[in-house]
Amino acid sequence: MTTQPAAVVRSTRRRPAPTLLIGAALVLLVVLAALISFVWTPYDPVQAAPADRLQGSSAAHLMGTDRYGRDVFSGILYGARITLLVGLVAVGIALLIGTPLGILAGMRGGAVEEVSMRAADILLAFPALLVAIMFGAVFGASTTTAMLAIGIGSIPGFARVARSGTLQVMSTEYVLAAKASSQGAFRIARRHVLPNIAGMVVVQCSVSFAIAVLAEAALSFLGLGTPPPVPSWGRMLQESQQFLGTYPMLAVWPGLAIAVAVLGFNLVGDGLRDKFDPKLNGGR
Amino acid sequence: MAIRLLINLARFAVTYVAATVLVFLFMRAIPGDPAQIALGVNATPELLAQTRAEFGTDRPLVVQYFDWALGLPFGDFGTSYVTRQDISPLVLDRVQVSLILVVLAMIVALLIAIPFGTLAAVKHRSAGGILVSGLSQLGVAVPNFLAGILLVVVFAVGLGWFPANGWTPPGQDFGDFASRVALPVLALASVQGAILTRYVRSAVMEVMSEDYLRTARAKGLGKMEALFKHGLRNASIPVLTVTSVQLAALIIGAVVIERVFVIPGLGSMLLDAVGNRDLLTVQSVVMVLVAITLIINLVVDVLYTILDPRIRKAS
Amino acid sequence: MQRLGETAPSQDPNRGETAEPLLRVESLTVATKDRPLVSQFNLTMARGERIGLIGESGSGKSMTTTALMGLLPEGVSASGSIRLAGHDLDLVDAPDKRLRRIRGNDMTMVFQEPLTALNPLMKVGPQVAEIMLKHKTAASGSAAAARAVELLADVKLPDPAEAAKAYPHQLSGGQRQRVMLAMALANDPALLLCDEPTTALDVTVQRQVLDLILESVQRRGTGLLFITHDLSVVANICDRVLVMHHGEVVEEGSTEDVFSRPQHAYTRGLLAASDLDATDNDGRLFTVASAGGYIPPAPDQVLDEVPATALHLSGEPAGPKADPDTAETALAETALTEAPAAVSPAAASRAVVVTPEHAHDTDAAVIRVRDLVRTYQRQRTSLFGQRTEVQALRGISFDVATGQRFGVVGESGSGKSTLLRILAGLDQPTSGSVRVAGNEVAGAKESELAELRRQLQIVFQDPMGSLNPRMKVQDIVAEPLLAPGQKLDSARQRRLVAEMLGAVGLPADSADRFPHQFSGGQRQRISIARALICQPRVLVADEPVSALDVSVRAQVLNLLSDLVDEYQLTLVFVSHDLGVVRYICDNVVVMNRGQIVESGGTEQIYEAPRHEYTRTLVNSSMSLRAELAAREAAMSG
Amino acid sequence: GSSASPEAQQDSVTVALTGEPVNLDFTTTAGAAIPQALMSNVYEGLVEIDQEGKIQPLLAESWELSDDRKTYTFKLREGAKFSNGEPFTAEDVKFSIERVQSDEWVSSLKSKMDVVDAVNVLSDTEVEVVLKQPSNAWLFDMGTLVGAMFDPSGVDDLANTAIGTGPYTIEAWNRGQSIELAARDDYWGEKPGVETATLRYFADAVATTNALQSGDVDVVYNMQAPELLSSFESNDKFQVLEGTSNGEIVLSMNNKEAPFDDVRVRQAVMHAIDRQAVVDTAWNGYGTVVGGPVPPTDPYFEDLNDVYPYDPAKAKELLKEAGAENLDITFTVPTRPYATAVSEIVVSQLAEVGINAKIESAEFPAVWLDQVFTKHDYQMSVVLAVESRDVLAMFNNPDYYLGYDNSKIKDAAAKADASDEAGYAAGMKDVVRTIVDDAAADVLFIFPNIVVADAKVTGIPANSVTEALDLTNIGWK
Ligand SMILES: Nc1ncnc2c1ncn2[C@@H]1O[C@H](COP(=O)(O)OP(=O)(O)OP(=O)(O)O)[C@@H](O)[C@H]1O
Ligand SMILES: Nc1ncnc2c1ncn2[C@@H]1O[C@H](COP(=O)(O)OP(=O)(O)OP(=O)(O)O)[C@@H](O)[C@H]1O
Ligand SMILES: [Mg+2]
Ligand SMILES: [Mg+2]
Repeated sequence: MTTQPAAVVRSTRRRPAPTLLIGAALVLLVVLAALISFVWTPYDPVQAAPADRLQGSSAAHLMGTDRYGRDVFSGILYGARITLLVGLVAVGIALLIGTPLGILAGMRGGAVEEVSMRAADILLAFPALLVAIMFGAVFGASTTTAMLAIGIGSIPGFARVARSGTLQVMSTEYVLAAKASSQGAFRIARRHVLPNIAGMVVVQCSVSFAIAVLAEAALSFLGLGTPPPVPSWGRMLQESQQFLGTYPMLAVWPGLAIAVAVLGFNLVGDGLRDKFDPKLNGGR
Repeated sequence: MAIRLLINLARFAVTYVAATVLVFLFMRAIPGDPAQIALGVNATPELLAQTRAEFGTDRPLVVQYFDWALGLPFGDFGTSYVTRQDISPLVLDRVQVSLILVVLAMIVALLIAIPFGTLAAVKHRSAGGILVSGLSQLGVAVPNFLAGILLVVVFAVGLGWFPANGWTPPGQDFGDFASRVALPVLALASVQGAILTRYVRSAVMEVMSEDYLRTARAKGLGKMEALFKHGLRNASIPVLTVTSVQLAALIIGAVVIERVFVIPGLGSMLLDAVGNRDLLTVQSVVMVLVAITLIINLVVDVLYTILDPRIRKAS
Repeated sequence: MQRLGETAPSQDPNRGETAEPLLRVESLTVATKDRPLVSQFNLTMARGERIGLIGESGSGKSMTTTALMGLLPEGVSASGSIRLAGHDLDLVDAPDKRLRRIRGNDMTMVFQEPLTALNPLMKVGPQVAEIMLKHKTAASGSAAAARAVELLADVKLPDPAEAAKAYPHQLSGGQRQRVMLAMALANDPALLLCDEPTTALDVTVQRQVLDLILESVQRRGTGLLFITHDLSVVANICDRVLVMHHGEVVEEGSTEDVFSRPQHAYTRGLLAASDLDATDNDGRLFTVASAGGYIPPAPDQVLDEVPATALHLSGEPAGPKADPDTAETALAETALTEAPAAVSPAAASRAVVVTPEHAHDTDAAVIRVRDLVRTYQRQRTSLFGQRTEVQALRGISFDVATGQRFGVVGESGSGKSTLLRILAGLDQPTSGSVRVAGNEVAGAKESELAELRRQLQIVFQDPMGSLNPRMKVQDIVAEPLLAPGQKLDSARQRRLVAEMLGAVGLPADSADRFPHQFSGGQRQRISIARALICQPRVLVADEPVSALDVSVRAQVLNLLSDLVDEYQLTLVFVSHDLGVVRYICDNVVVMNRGQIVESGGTEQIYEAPRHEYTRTLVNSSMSLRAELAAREAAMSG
Repeated sequence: GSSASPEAQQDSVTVALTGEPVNLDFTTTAGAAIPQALMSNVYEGLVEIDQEGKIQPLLAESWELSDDRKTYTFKLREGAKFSNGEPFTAEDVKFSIERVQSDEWVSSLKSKMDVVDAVNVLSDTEVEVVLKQPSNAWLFDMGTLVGAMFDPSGVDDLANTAIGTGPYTIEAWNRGQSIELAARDDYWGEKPGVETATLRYFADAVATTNALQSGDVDVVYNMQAPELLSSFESNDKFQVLEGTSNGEIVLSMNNKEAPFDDVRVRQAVMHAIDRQAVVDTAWNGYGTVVGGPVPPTDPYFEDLNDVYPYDPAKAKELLKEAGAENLDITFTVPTRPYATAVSEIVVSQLAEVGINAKIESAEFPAVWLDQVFTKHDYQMSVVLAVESRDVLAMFNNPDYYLGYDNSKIKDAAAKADASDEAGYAAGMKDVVRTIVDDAAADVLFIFPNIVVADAKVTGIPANSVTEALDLTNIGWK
C-alpha cells in the first residue's frame, strides 16, 4: 500500500550499462557499413571478375573474393543495407500494426480486446518463416515478401507487449486523473499510454530487429529471400557452403556479420530493458 | 480449472476455424492451376477440364472449403493433386519426424539452459556468470543453420563420428536413429539453449529479488537452497511461456536444419509442396502446424494451472 | 546448542539490563561502495526487551535490521560488531554457514509486505513447517506439520488446519502477516526483528496484529526490535526507542522520555508532525519546520486529554474486545450482522442522511447520493456459467452541503474508492442516483460528464502513481485545462499553472521539471495543483496522505485545509485513518462492506460511536497521545 | 541406406540424387526425376541408347527397316517377363505405343509418337511399326521414356506402382527420402551387380557430398556442386567421373518479345557473354563450350564456337544499331543451383555492354513452368534442357516458350528426318547453323554429368545421354 518513492527516483537515473554501450557500438558498426555502401564500396559488389575468383584476403581484397571474383568486403558492406532494410521495414510493419492493436486491446477491453488478441493468436500460429514460405509461393521470393513476412510474423509480439504495457498504464491513477478531467481516449493514448509504454516497445523493436536479421538470413539460405545478385548475408553464407573445405573464410565473413548485427541489437535490447525495468537488475 | 480449459478449448476452436479460412483463401491466391501443373505443358483443354473435375477445383470456393475443412478434424486431408496419394499418412509421418526432432532439441536445450541460466543468474557478478551470459549472447547471434553446417563439417565430414545427414525412424533402427539425430538436435539445441539460457537467467534473477526468497533465507536456508526450494518453481513459469513459444516456432523454424541435414520433416514437406504447387498438401501442412501451435498453447495453459495455484483459484 | 528461548525468563524487561545482554551491536556501519547508509549504530538489548526503531523513509532502518540478519543486498556491506547471546562469534564477519544456523532459530524476522514475503506457489502450512525442519526442531515432517497447525492457531488464524492447506493468495493481508509471525515464532527465537509489519494493513487488522506480536513476545520473553515510522505504534509496544536520521541514531531512550522530552530537533519535529491532537496558534498542525512551538505531551497531562473511549481498551494487549480467535474478516462480519442498519439497506440509508446542524438545508447540497448501488461482475469464468458478483456499494445515501468537509472512513474494500469514482463520473452506478453540482451522474453520457468534472476534481493516494512520469509538471497541472470546451492559449495556461504552483507552495521553476525530481509531499502538492486549476467546487481526496511520511503528512493536511478555505471548496476526504479525518473533517460517514453504518459530526462519532463497527474502528486507531496515556495509566495503575 | 560393413556393401549401393519424383507416373507427370529412376531399371524399351549415344537392342533383339524407311520390323526377345509375372509379347508393344498416342498419356513428349501410323502384331515375338513418313528421330526416341513398354494389366495405378520388364522392381519408397530398388530374380538378362540399389534424394547439392564423405551414400550422380570436386579428386578413396550429358544450359531469350524480337539484340547477347568464363566461374570449369544447341554425342554435332566469339565491343555496336543502348531487362531465373550460379555471372557480363538485367527468381518447377514455359511471360531466362536430341523440340515450334520463328528451318528439318543417316546428319547441321546464326538462344555450355563415387564402385554410367540412370551394371570391385 505504501510506496517507496526514494527507490523510484534512484532507478530512473543510471549510467548506461556496458551491454548497452557494446550493443550500440555493434549496431553502429552495421549502420555505418550500410551508410558507407551508399557512397563507396571498394568494388562493385555485383560485378563479377572471373579472373579474380576465390582469392584470399589481401590489400586489394580485404576479405578476399568469391567464386565470381566479387569483392567479399564490398558484398558485406552492401549486405548491411539489405539487412537493415529488411529489419527496418519488418519491425516498422510490426510496430505500426502491432502497437496500436495492443493499445486498443488494452484500453478498450471486452470484445475489442478478445477479438484483437484472438487475431494476434492466429498470427502467432503463423511464424515468420511459415508466412514467408507461403508468401514466397504466392508472390515469389523477393526482399519485399521477406520483409512483409517477417513483419507480419512479428506483429503479435508487439501487440502483446503494447497490451500488457497499456493495461499497466490504464490502471494507474494518472490515467484516472486524466479521465477525471474528461480527456478523450485518443488523448489519453497519446499523452499517457504511448510515452509510458515507449520504453517497452523500443526494447521489443530491438529484439525483433535481431530476430528479423536471423529470419532474413534463414530465408535467403532457403532461397526465399533477396534474389541474386544483390548481396545478402544469408545468401552469401549459403553460397559459401561449397567452399567450406577450401575457402572457409567465405563463410566466416557473412556469418560474422550476421552475428555482429544480431548481437548488437540483442545487447541494445537487453541494455534498454535493464534501464526501463529496474526490477530485473537485481538488488532492491 | 475445468472451466478454464473449456474457455481455452473454445478459443482454440475459434482460432483454428479462422485460420482455416485464412489459409484456404490465401492458398487460392497461389498462381498456377493445379490441373495445369499436374498435366504439364501441352495438356488439351478437355483434359484440363476433366482433371479439374477430378480434383474438384472446378467447384465453387465455398464447397471446396467445406469439403476440405470438414475433413481436417478427422485427419482426412484429401488426396494430393500432385502425388495422387492420400495426404494424411504422409503428413502423419512428417509430423512424427518434426516433433521428435524439435522436442528432443528442446529437451537438450533445457538441459543446457536451466543449469547454465541459473548459474549465470546466481553468479551474475562473477567471471563465470559473465562468461555464461556472454556465451549465450553469442549463441543467440548464430543462425542455427550455420551451427548445423559447422557441425556437419567438423563431426561428420571431418571426424566421421556421425552420418552427415539423413533420417531413420527410431522404431526401425534405434542406434542409427540416435547417430543421425544427434547433430541436427545439437544444432537446434545449441541455439535454442542459448536463447533459453538468457530467459532462465532473467527469470532466476527476478525471483532472486523477490521478498519470499529473503524470507526463506531469514528462515536459515542457504542462498542456493532457498533458490532451489522456493525460486525455481516460480522461475519456471516465465520459462515455460518462452519454451512453448519457441517450441511452436521451432517446428517450422527447423526447416532450415531439415534442409541442412536432409530430414523429412514437416518443414521440408511444406517447401517441397510449395515447389510442386501441391495446394492441398500445403494447406494441410500449414493447418497441422497451426494446430500444433494451438495445442501447445493449450497444454501450456494446463501446465500453468498445475504450476500456479493463483491461476487455479482465479477461475 | 543452547535453546535461548527456554532459558530466557519471562520477566520485567527493565530488570533484563543487568544480565548478559541478548544483543550487543557496536559501531555497526552499513555502506555501499560510494556512500554509507548506516553509520556507527550502537545497540544493547536485554532479553525480552522491546525496542522501537523510528525515522523517516530512507533513514536506514531496514538496512540496520537486514545487517543484523546478515542478509544485506548485494553491493552493500557491513562493518563493526554484532554479538548475540549464546554465540561466541561476531555476526558481522561470520561465515554464512554459521549464520544460517542462527537465522530462523535464534533470530527471526517479519517483513513489511505480507503478500510478497510468502512463496506464492507453496501452501502456508509447509512454509511454516519448513523453518522447523530446517533447524531440526521438529522430529519429523509430520510433527512439523502438526506443530505448524498449532502455531497457526497460536496466531489466531481461524480454522488453522484448513489455513495450513491454503496458498498465500487465499488469505487476507492480516492473515498472511499472522502466518509470517507464526513462522518467525516457530523456533522460539530469542530475538524477533519486525520491519514495519503492520504498515500494509488496515487499522483494525493492524491493531490485532500488533497486539498479537506484543502478546507473543511478552509470553515468550522474546527480545523485539520493531521498526516503524508510526510513533503511536512505538508508544503502544516498545520500552525503548531509537530515532534514526540520515543513517545515524540521533536519540535514544525510554519511550516516555523520548516522547515527552525529545532532545534532538529531529525527534521533536517527528513528534510534532505525528501528533494530530496538537495544533499551533493558528489552529494548524505542527510540521517539522514549525515544531519549535510544539509542546510534547507530558505523561501526566495526556491522561486528562484523552477521551475515555480511546483509553478503555488500552493497558492490556488484546485491543478490540473481539473474540480472540476472530480474524479481521470475521470481525467485519460480526459488525455487519450486529448493525441494525445493515439489516435493510433502505433503513440504513434513511438512518444516515446527514443533516448538518449548521445552516444548509438539503436542497443546497452540492452532492446528493441516493440509494447508490454498485455491483461489479467478476470475470465470467465460463461461457454458460454465472457471473460472480461483488457488491462494492449496497445502497447508500447521503448529502454533502456546500462548503462542508466531509469525511469517509472505512477499512480496505469497504467501497470508498468505488464511491469516489462514481462521484467523479469515472464509473457508473448499477442503480441509484448521484447528483454533483446539479449534474446527474447515473446514465450520463461522456459529453454530459464534462461539466460535472469541471466542478469536481480528485486527488489520489499514490503521489507517484498519480503523476505521469514522462510528463513535465507544467503539462500535468495543465491537463484539466485541455478538457473539451476549454480553450486557452499556452501563455495563459502557463500563467495559470504558475499561479497554482505558487498556491500549493511549490517554487515557480517546478513547472519544467519531471515528477521524479520531487519528494512525495511535493508530488502530492502537484496533484492538488492539478485538481484545483479548473477552480472546481468540489475536491475529492482519496487517501491523499496515507502514503506519505509523517513529517510531510502534516504539511499536506495543512495545505489542503488552507486551500479548502481559500477557494471555498467542498471537500470529500476519504481515509482509513480516523485521526486524520478527525482533524480535517467536520462531518463523517463510516462505511463497512459497501454500506454506511454510521454518520454524523466528527467529534460526536469519535467521542461516542454508536455502531459496533465504528467502535471497533475507533478503538483500533491509535493516536500518539492515547497510547502514551494508556502506557501511563498502565504504569500508574 | 548402406551400412559401413564391407560385406554388406557387396550387394547394395546407394546413389545420391537431387530432385525426388512426386509420383511414379511419367505418362501424366512432367519432370526428369521419374524417368531417371525408372527407365532402364524398371521399364525398358525395345531399344536403348548406349553411353556413346548409339542405339542398341534391348527388348528387341533386332530390327529391320524397309526400303522406304517407313516400316520397322522388330524381333522381340523371348523370355522377358514383367514384374507382375506376365510375359512380354508383341501385344504389349502395340499396347504401349498406342497408349502413348491415346489420351492416357498427357506428357508433352507424346508428340514423338505422332509419326507412327500403325502397329501390327506379326507373331508373339514379331511386331511391325509403320510410320507416316520416314524418321531418323523416331527409333532414337524409342530408346527414351516414350518407348517404355507396359503391360496392359499393369497400368492401373502408375502413380504408385511401376510394373516393367527391367532388372529392378521398386521395393520401397520412403517419401521425402529414398526409393529402394530390388534386383529381380526372374529378369531375362544378366542380373545386376547388386541386390538392392537405393536412390536417395537430397534437396541440396552440398548435402549429397557430405553424405558421400560420411559413408552414407556410395555414388553422387549428376553432382551439382562442382566446387567441391577438388577435395574428392585428391582423395584415393573416391573416384570422380566427368561424363557428358545431352543437357544444354540454354540462356533463353523470348524471341517474340522486345527487345529480343530484334535479332541484333540477341546477337549482341551472344557476343557479350564469355561462355568459357561462365563455365569457369559458375561451374568450376566443368562443362563443354560448344557454341550451339547440340551436345557432342549427337550425330549432327559441330563445334560452333567461332560463330559468336566473346566481343563486348561488337555487342555494344550491335546494340547501338538496334537502338537498344542501356537496356533494362528482367532475367527470370529458376531456383536451381546451376541457374543461380550462371545468372550471377551472366548479369555482370551483360552489364558490361550496357544491358541491365534484373534477376527475378522463379521457383522451379512450378512457377517457372507456369510463368515462363507456359505463359511465355519473360524476357530472358536460363534453363537446363535435358531431353535428348531436343534441337527441333526447342526451335522447330513457334509456340515453344523460346518463340523462335521456325519458317526458315521447318522444311529443312523435315527433309533431314526423312533422309538416310548421312543425309540426316548433314541436313541437321544446316538446320542448327541457321538457328545459331539467328541467335535463337545462347547455349552457354553442355552440362557435365559429374559423378563422384566410392572408388570401389564399378559400372557407373558416366555419360547421361537419356533421362535414364541405368543401374544395371553398377557393382563393387
Ligand atoms: N540495495 C541497495 N543498495 C544500495 N543502497 C540501498 C539499497 N537499498 C536501500 N538503499 C539505500 O539505503 C538507505 C537506507 O534504506 P532503508 O531501506 O534502510 O531505509 P528505511 O529507513 O528502511 O526506509 P523505509 O521506511 O522507506 O523502509 C536509503 O538511502 C536507500 O536509498
Ligand atoms: N473494477 C472492479 N471489478 C471488480 N471488483 C471491484 C472493482 N473495483 C473494486 N472492486 C471491489 O469492490 C470492493 C470495494 O472496493 P474499493 O476499491 O471501493 O474499496 P476501498 O474502500 O477503496 O478500499 P481501499 O482502502 O483498499 O482502497 C472490493 O471488494 C473490490 O474488490
Ligand atoms: Mg524499510
Ligand atoms: Mg481505495
